[in-house]
Amino acid sequence: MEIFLIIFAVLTVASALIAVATTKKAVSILAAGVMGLFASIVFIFLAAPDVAMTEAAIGSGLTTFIFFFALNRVKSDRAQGGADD
Amino acid sequence: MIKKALAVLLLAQLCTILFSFLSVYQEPTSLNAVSSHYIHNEPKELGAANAVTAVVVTYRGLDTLGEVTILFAASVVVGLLMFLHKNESAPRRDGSELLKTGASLLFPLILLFGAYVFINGHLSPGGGFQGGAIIASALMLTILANPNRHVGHGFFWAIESISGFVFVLLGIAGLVLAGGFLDSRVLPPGTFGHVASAGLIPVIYIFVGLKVGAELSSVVLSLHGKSEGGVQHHD
Amino acid sequence: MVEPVYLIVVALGAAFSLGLLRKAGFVMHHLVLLLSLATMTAISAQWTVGLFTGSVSPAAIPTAGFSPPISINLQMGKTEGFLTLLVNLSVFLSSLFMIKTVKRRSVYVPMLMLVFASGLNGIIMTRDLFNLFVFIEIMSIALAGLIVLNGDIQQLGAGFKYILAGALTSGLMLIGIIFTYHTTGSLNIDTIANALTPELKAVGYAGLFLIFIGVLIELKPFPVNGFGLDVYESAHPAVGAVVSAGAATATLYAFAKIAIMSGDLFLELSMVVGAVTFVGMNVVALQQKIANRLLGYSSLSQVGLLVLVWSLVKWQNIANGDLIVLGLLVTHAFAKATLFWLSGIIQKEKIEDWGIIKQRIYLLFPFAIALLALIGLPPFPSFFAKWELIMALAANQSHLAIALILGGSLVEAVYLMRWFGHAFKNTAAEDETLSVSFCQLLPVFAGGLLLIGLGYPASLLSATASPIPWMLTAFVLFTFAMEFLPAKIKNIIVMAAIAWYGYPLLTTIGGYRVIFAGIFVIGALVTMIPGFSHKGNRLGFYPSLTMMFAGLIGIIEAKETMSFFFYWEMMTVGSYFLILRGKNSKPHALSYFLFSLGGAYLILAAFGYSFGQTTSVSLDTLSQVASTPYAALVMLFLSIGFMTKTASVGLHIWLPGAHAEAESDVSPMVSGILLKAGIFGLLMTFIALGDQKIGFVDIAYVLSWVGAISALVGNYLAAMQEDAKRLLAYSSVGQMGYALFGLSLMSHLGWLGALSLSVIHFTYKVILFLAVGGIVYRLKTKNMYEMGGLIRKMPITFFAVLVSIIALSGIPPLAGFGGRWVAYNAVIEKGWMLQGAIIGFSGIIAFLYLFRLIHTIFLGQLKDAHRKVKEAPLPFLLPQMLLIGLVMFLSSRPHTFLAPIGEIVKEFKPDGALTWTGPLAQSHLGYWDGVMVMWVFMGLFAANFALLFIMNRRAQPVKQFNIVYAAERPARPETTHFAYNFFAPYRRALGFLEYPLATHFFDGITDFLHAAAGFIRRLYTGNGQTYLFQIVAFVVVVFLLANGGF
Amino acid sequence: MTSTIAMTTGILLVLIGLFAILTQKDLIRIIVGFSIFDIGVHVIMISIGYISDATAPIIENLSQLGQSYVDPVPQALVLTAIVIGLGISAFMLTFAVFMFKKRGSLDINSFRDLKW
Repeated sequence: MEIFLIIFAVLTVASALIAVATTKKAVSILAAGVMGLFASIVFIFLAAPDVAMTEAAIGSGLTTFIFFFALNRVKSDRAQGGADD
Repeated sequence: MIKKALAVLLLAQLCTILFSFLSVYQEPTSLNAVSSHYIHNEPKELGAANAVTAVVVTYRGLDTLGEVTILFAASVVVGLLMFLHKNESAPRRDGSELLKTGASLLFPLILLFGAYVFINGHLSPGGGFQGGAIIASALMLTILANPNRHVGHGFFWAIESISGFVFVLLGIAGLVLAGGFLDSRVLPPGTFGHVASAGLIPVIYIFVGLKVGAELSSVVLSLHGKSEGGVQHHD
Repeated sequence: MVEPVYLIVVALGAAFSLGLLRKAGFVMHHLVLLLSLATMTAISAQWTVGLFTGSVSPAAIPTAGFSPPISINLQMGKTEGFLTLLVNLSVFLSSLFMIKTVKRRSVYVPMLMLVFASGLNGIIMTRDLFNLFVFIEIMSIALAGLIVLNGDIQQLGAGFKYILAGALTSGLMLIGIIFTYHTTGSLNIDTIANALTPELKAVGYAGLFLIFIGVLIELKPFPVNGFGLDVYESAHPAVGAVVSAGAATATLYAFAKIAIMSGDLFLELSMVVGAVTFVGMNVVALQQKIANRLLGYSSLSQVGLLVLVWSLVKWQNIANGDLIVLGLLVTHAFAKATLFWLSGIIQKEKIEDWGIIKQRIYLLFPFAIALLALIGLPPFPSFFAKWELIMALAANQSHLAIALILGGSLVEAVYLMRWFGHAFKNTAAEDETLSVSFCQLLPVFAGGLLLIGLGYPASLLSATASPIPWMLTAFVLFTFAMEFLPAKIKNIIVMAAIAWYGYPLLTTIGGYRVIFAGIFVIGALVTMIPGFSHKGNRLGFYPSLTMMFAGLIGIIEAKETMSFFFYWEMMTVGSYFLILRGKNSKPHALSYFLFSLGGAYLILAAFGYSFGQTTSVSLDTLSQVASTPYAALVMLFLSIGFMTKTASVGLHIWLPGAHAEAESDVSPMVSGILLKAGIFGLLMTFIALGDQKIGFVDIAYVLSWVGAISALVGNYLAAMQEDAKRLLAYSSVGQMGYALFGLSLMSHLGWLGALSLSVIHFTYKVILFLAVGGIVYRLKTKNMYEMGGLIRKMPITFFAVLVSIIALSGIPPLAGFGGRWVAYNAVIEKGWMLQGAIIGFSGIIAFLYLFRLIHTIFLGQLKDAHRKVKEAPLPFLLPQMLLIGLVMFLSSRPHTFLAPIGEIVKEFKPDGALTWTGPLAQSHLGYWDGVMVMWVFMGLFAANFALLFIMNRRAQPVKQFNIVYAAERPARPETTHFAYNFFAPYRRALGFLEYPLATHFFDGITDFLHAAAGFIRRLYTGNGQTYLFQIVAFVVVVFLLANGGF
Repeated sequence: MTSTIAMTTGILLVLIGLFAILTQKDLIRIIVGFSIFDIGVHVIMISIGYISDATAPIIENLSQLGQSYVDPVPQALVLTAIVIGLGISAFMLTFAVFMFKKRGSLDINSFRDLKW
């Protein structure tokens, strides 16, 4: 049992490290989202299905989407010539 | 580089604070008085199978009210910023035909799933937050598929406001008809394990779910930039 | 009683329902907003009144029908009721204030305001740790939204930094909360507090620490508060007001809850952090020129003070500690809110540009009220709170705390009053207009009135406070109400009031007080006569004047230390405003205010130590201190405190400017009358405490040197002035030096000399300032080299000056000689020959400036420009004539006032009294008959005059001629005037006296503080990430500090 | 043991997140740092409530009350905290987007309009 927990814990930390270390913003956001998923598996190990579900749906899913929306907006603004003042 | 070194140094110190707790940490072998009350008395008191839900909706209902308020405030601020910078959004490329069709097929299904999750919140894992998030995801899918489609922001505002207001009213009902603000024992606990049980808990959770879903959706819409939020407001 | 939970329910219900009313329009939005806030204010007011009157008892409100710790509970006690009332009222007023400005923000602003208000109420009422966290988050998010009302980059940046900092600290707090939950098994604050055994405190330390530091950072302690400062600077001023009055108040209470919950674990730590914040922010604020950021610095420093004071009173178990904190808190909240609202009306970024406030002159009243309340002057609640605090701290011998609190608030006064000076004296550009609406005025005046109105209940709640003679204060307030009347009528009313109040006082009050009461009351009446020469309604003059005289009369009447201090401060404030009215008096009025405030704080500390030693607040029992270890300290503090008023050398640098630049009829008041308050205080001190020693040093002996040097330096500098009023001002420094010297002799004759000098100085200094005032009134210049030959144009003034300089110089036959004779006797008797010699020598120097006064102004050639000058106006001449009559009377019958004064002094110093036989006074060194001397001198004078007249019978007046420059006009024409730099030769001998040692000393302190401010404020780089760095570093450093990790 | 592993994971995530917050220049990446930090905090919180060999606090039927459950309180708190975290993330991202609109840059060093 614990070995699986350790594996997922390591995976969580690893994806967090990737999110911090990568040079690409999109990869970073994606890695953070994946980290959320791994974390929700850790939550299941900790007998917290409610939290796991919430983390997967909100912490990982929705947050990642919102990040991408924001990133897209910035990109499209940049394409248009950026700042307006 | 100096900055990073300094950050590592500081975090090492912070680490010692956190580990100073971990070093004396002993995993509890039994529940403490408060949580054992939640586990052992809650089924009789409130009748919700999911103790977490009982805690979230009733025992710590004020936290939940506060939490939806935070989301509400966040969506208001996002709306305010959009309003201040209206007419500044750019047209976007349409999604592929396949995505569009898929999304329009999936949309009602996901909505249904979301509703299921928050209606069953008192029985199984899940509840208002998760259901709300699922609803918001459904919306996001349609946006992804049709970036230029007009989505009525006002609709979400209305749902958000009504469900928030009902949430508060249900709280007052607890105050007037039962023991205190947000007391779910306005309705009888019912048969343990059934959908229509646990007093007001499912009712409250439905509105929490609606509210969270609407708030998240309106944040998503605003960030997407096609909200037309400002245009709809008169001034 | 309405359930307190409705405070949250109403706000949230309204906020949610506004979403449905989005299209209902601006009026509807604001109607909902204001009605909900008004309802909330009413609910909390109902509870506050009920709880304070005792008609209801504190309520614990469980939610969800379960008792804590099972469910979250709220609490409504006195503190909660009062604080919710405070925050709801301030949010209500701010919302009112914003109405016009947020018209174009749709429904968002009302929604955010309501959410914000619900957060504040929740923070105050909740007793659950996690719930507290949730409400803090609500407040932060709503606030971050309110910051960006304009959506410009500054606001976005500020809001972003604020949220970054908030997210970081709330994460740390969450970890702390869960650790604490693990340790104690509960989230309920009261349950945790009860459960925390010493062992659990050790085990759960990290958790408790993280919660504590999280809330502490929410309070924005120095130096991790850059993000908070940006909020204050960039946000809409009405938002600034709710941050300062609402958010700070609620967060402070959250902090208090956490600190109580943790037992005594963090009290020392919060004391240190509070003290550092209070002092640090005040110092940094010195360099700040931007109004809103200045308010931010001031707000954060006040929050630091509150943290410091709260932890101090808990740490020392001070009985009414909560009331002290509440007094400071409520003052800060309303004063700061008022200032922010004002800043919203003024809309000027730089404090130098605030002169525009004069376009709506009435706005100066709330402005002044707010500033004075922040400094802690009477009659505001902060005054009583500060008094109580210092009494308690002194009783507990917390010297460092006293020094920090008083020193810090002195620094605060520097920038606040400098700001007022700018607003009062600077002129705005012609083309700018100040528009103001009713919705903006209402909050501003409500704030001002609340501050005044809360003073009275605060005084009742104060434990060591004595009943204050409120009659005087009430009259001061009344003068504000009659501001619309013409100046002449107000003059009559105030004079009548002083006469009506003063006459019975003079007849009933006994002892040495009657001498000063006489100077103050008669002086007030005499010096107010010139006021009749003013046209218009002289806005602001009469409230200030009444404040000063009410203060002077109040200190005479005071029976307890508190009422003495109350009126002492009132006098300072009134005289500050009077002096500030002068044309060029901005910097001088400020330095006057600061020196006076510094002196007052020393007096306050001395009273505190005296209370601590004797547990008595009566002025009569001040003498009991003499037998305690604190005798010397109390005497030293009181002496220095009062010497700031008498402007003894070293503390004199404020005087020349303040007295010289004041208006013509104000100078005689502040010079002839106000200075005597210092003498009164010194006498009171010496009577109570006698002489004391610090180590081997005799305080009185040191003071005698200070007095002697004051006399020398004052007189010398007077002789070197070109400005007639400055000359007179420096002369006062010298004269007060004599008086101080006389008092420090601690003998019958010394005191007799000092007291008689005080009386006579009053007469001639008032005459001289009025005479010079009349001349300045006519000539529009104060420079003596621009005068000359005025004897024919202004003969009455000439006569007045002649008489008074004879009286001043202490030569026979006029009254000054009597004092001098007594003084020489006293010196010889005491044997302090060296100081005595200096005093004698400075008497000779006095001739220099007196000669100059009469010679340069009245003799010599009349200037062309002055050929049509008329005699000074009657309102100026009349009081001079009255006083000349007094001088002549006192001179011809000196025993009529010396003998009674002698009797008074005998009560305290019976040895060495003079024996009077009719007009003949006898000391053991010799005798003196004033009447005889007078007659002899009259005879000699008449004989000489006759001789001169006969010899000069044939003399002819020389015709005047124009001085024509042969070549180019000199760059500085005054240098060619014979009277310019008249005593240049003496400079070679005595020039060292001009070295501005004291000025350099105080300038040095000022420069140091400003330089420190310039250096420290570089911490605030404006970079959000740097601020995050600082926060983490702060957490780590404080943790190490608390655990001796260094 | 389980809770120790989880707590260590949480603390590591907190530190990694903080490191990102303190060293990244890009606003969006700083916000990513905050998400990591948040999740770390949540993991720590849940691991505090864990009891070995206990099951999730969902009572299938009333006869099972005798068995051992994990503490539902931290889970309830984390549910709330996750949603708050999402709100704050969305909030910060919106600010970042508009700050970019105004300044044309996402570098945190370029937003120093207010200082001293």
